[in-house]
Amino acid sequence: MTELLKIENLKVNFRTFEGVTNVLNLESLSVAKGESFGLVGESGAGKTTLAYTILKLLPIPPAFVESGVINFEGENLLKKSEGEMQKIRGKKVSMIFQDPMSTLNPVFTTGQQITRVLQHNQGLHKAQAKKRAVELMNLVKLPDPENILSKYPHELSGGQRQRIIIALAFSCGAQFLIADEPTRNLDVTIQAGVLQLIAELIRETNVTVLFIGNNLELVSLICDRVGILHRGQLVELGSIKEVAKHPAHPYTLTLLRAIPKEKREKIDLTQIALKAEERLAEKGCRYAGRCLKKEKICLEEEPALKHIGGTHYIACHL
Amino acid sequence: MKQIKQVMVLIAGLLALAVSVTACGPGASPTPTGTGSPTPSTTSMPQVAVVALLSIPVTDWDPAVEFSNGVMILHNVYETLLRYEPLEDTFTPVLATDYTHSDDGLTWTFHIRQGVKFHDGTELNSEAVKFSIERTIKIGKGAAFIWDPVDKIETPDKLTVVFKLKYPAPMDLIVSSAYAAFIVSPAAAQSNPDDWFTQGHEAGTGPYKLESQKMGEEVILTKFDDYWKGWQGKHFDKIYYKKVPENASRRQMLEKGDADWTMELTSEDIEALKANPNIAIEVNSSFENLLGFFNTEKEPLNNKLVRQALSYAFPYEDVVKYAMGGYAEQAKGPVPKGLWGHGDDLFQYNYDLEKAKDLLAQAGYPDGGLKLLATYNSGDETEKKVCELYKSELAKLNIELEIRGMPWETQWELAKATNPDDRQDIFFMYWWPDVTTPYTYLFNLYHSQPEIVFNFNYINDPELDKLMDDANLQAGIDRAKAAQMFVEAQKKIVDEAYGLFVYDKNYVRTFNKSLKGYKDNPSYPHVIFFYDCYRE
Amino acid sequence: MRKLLPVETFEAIKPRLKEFKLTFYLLNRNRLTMIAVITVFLLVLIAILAPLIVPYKEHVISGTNPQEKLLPPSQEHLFGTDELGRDIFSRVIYGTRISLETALAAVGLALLIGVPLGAIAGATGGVVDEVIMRITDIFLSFPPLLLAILIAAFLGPSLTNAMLAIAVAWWPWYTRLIRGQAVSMRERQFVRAARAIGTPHFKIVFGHIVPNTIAPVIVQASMDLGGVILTAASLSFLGLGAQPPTPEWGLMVSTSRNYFLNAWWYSIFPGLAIFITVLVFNLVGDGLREVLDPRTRKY
Amino acid sequence: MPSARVERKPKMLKFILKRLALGVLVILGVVIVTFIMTRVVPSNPAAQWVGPRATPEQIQAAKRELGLDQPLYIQLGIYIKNLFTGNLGKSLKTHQPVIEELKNYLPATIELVLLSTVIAALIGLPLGVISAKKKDRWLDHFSRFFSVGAVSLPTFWVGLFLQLIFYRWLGVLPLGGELSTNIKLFYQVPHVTGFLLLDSLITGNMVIFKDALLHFILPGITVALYPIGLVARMTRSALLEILGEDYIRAARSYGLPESTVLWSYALKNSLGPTITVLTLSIGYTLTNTFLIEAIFSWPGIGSYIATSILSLDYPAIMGVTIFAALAYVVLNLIADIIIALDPRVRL
Repeated sequence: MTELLKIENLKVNFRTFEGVTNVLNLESLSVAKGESFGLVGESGAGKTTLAYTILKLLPIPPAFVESGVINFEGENLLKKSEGEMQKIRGKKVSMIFQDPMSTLNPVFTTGQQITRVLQHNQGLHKAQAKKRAVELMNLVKLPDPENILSKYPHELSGGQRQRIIIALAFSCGAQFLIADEPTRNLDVTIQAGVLQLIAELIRETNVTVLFIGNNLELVSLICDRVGILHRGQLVELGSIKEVAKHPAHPYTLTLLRAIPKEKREKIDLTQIALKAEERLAEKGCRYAGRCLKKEKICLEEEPALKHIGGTHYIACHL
Repeated sequence: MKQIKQVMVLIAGLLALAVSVTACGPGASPTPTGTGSPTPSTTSMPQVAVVALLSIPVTDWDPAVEFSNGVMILHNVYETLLRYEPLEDTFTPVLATDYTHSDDGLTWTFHIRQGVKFHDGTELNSEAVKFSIERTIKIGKGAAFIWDPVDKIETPDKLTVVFKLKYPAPMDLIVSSAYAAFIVSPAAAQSNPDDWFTQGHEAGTGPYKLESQKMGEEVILTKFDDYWKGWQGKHFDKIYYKKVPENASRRQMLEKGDADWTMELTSEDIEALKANPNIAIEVNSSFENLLGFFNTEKEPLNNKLVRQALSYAFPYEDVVKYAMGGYAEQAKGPVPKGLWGHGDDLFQYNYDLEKAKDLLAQAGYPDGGLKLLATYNSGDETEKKVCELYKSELAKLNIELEIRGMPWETQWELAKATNPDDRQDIFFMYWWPDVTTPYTYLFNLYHSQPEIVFNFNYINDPELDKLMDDANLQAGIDRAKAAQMFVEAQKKIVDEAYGLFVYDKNYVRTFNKSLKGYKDNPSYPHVIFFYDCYRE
Repeated sequence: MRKLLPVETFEAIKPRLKEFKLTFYLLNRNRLTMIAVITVFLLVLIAILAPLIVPYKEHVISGTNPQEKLLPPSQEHLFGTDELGRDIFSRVIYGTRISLETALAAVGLALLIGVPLGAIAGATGGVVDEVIMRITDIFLSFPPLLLAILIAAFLGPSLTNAMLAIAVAWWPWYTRLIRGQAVSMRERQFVRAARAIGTPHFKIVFGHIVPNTIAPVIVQASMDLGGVILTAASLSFLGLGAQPPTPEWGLMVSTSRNYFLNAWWYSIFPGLAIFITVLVFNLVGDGLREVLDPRTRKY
Repeated sequence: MPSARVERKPKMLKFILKRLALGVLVILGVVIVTFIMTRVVPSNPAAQWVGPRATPEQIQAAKRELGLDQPLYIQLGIYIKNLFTGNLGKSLKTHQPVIEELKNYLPATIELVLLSTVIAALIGLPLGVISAKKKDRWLDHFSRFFSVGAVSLPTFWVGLFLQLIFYRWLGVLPLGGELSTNIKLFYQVPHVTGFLLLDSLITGNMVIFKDALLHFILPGITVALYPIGLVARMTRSALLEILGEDYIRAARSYGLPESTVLWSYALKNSLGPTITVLTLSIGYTLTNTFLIEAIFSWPGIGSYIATSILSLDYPAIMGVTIFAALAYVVLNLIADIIIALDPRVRL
């Protein structure tokens, strides 16, 4: 297996009024070609930041990359110029965004938006692009493509829009897809359909996926391997089986319990919620503040990822 | 990429246009007038004179109504029976060839010139004269009041007009008035609606007729081929009057040769223009003076001593020197120098702060402590300077002068307020003659009135009234005697210090040296009789 | 043209020290805005200290010195002298005070009219609201400068009247702004509570609603200062504002028109003073708007 | 699902009609407010009508002639009634019907205002885009300084110095007026629409067009300054808002080039507010001409109203005010319609 994406020592910070805050601190993470890798964590954990960092779409300022390497096909994306990135975005790496409501430009019809991307990325003529757009609509199982393509985003439902966004992500044959909680803002009733569509498309196109979610169960439907992200750090990493069946990190345990469907224990939501005022500790484990099992060492030393068997890693002193 | 290109092309095109247009600018646009080159007709260049005016060219095109600077133009389009030459005290016959009057001054007979044509082609006769004057009286606007002495007008024959008067009056001066004495074509007036003139039409006998105009902006006159004096010799073919409200713009136009004649430049501008070899500067006396009026119905200026003190506190020399650039003379009484009835021996207050202090102490204000309000016509730079200089002197007497530049209308209404305490304390105003007689100054400004019009001293002195009225009646009979009587009246006004007699103004004429034949006539303020002018 | 901040902008603005600090921090990000902020403080300082720092104090009140008229800039007269020999530097410096005073007074008065009307309209609703807001609409359909010119002309020219005129042209903006706030405030808990315990309407409006809605209006008003200063200068330029010999900038530019061909310094310094003052106020206003508007606010 | 766009049309019409009705009401309010303002001021229109040095008898006669002896509400009623027939009364000073004077002066001003607005859009828009793109960088500082500066400049002062530089020192541009004297006197100036530049262009009279264009440059720039700044500021702030939107990030993620993102994706979104501001700024520009037309001897409504106000010529003042308010209301309506045409806004 070759590594398509390899991240090393990546540190992304935000400069704010209160000072510099670290939002992403990844020692090492790699995604192999053809693999579907899931990234799970609560909101604010830095999942979307990672996605934007890979595509170099971070708002700078206030964000800035302190250090690190993101190798894609062996080339460091962080060293690429804006022009070079334009050749990568959409064509090699594409992304599905979480909010279908705000991802499409409200003043162009969906058709205009798709054909423009096609014309630019694949050098198609207008007519060709239109034809291809219709095909894409069929691909994402949207009925009556011509009608949909002539509409403005606000005239479509959330599910329809998300399907168009998916179509856009798959439109130019990217080898690497970042799906950022693609079903998060959809009605529960249509979540399944959209998810199924994504899963099918992934299978058909054999694309490498970085799938972001806040729900381990959901992620496990698509992914082979999963990483648990907590406050910018990977706390657990392993195959779906390993992590879902044998969660080792206390945070993962909490996350699993937080899935309402399971209803195994009473959930203490206050434990999950990350308070804005909560400051990162100067040292020690970032989870220590909320960890029910913390010990003295947790407050003093930052744990590193350690191998606990198979492909399973956790970052915990215990 | 496409969009950015489009925008760039657009901007580039715009810039190119601007550059190309400016690049060929100097040749095309500000060419010296009249002498200039690029015109379609190549045979003989029409001679054009350009006048840059301060305000709108003609306020009301009806010659019976116009009572402002529009007469500058109307005097080239219309004519009066006589033209007065005040400096020689003679009359030039215009539409009338000669005239006589009875000894009692009640009957005046004018003989009308033969063969004069109106611009509409009809001929001038005594009926036309009668019609014009009666029309003016009937409309009753503007300066129509000058005809007040007229009882009736008779036309014994086609070329004779007889005025029968209610009381003796100098009809020769009245018919040569700068305002409301124009003769119009009855045919044109009768065959058109009442506001035909006002709408911008004319039917006069003058050397020039109206070619075109943009109301309120500009007027183009062109020569009237059938003018009774004929067109031998050098004359202008067209006159172009244009409103240019900014002083600086008028000066710059004159300097660049874009204007031939302009008015009302500041003394600083005139000083600067002296160095320009292409510009002629002529200083002429005028009948316009600046007067200050004390509110004699209100504390503290109802006190003669205070009024005299304020008269002594006025910096006459500084005002003449710095506000007028020396183009004026301290006034002696209200009737300006050069006009008959001017009192050369009248007492003159001089700038003397010590004396002013003494008088104030006598009046009961040893430490000053007064607060006064002076108003002037806003936008008048000279009046403004006068007020500021005065304020600075009064401050030395511990008198606080508030200065308020007001639009004429509001200033006027303030002066007419029913309660004297609401009115201003000092009112600054220019006066110039309608009919060239001292009575226009004395009657309007110092005579008691049933309603306040221009008597901003609010004096009600029957004795003074009688002095003036008697003098006026005498004017229709014996002008020399009348002049004496007018001086007597002024003595009293000066002694009472009813107001400030600031200065008699000089008209400084600035014009292109190539403009010849121009002669100033103070009875016709700012009028250029273009028939007499030519370019050399 | 003014773009009013959206109402929700101000939900966050509470007069807390931290907010001030945060706002300052955000402003500080833009160097140009920061320079403007410093200049504004400097101008205020000049205005306060004007009587102490002008070299020719008599020239700002009544004194004249015509012998030295229209002298070019020199060591004695940094900005030269005017048509009556007065020191232009002294007059321009003192003019800062006049401009700032006039602008503050005009905006203050506009607030005094606009805020109660808007609060009453918003808090009362119904016919009262309709009537007040339709009147506001009428005043809003005059171009502000035209309205100010008209009123100044009708009241008669003076600095006080110019100030009144500007206030009359400006109040409807504040009425509209505060009404929007008051409407949302009307259904808030504490207002309902106050109403429930029988607090008189008057007291609810001025005791509860006005204090809780005033902050955004004050911010808006401070953004308007630049425009108000320019309007005041324009009125004076037309002869409808300050009266001579008041050292008001617009009046000085207006007068200088007659002399600027011979004395460029007479026009340039008061004109620059207007420009710089209005510019820095506008820059600060722009910066504030950007920082306070949640749509463009970025930490 | 029926197309939403078909549905919008009747709603749009209803919206416009409602706004029109409101506009008429507002104009009526403006008329009443102005009328009352003009009448409570101490002054004497009758005396103005007759002219200076009038006798009391003349003034009395004028009072009757002008209907000033009637009670105020009757005068107002008559005024409003006349208004509907397009009769705005006669100027107290020139005795001309005010409506004729407006017709006489308006074209020059409208031409000046509209053309300056076009210039403002052409310069202000790119300026704002660059500024937003380079936020907090030196190009942004420069552009912001320029655009905020443009709205902070006393236009009357700028006009004076432009004349000084381009007429007096460089001698490349005329001082003022619409046309040169020679052109006025010896050429047949076309009169089709009343707009000089347009007329000379459609009649193909390039000599006059060039001359008119030269005369337009200085007043045009002076008048355009304010809207340039306004458009640039508005474009900048609208773009800043939009550049932070998800769909911009998404567009970039699809690999679209920055120029397309900025000039097409973002700009089209910011066009709504920018055009609105541009439309409304016409109202401001109109009043700005009051200050500068006199400086440039521009034969428009601005210098007319300035002199009318200073001489308290009430019918003229009311005429211009009503026109300005009307223009304002109509422009507002246009701005609202533009916003309503935005596909995002559903009426």
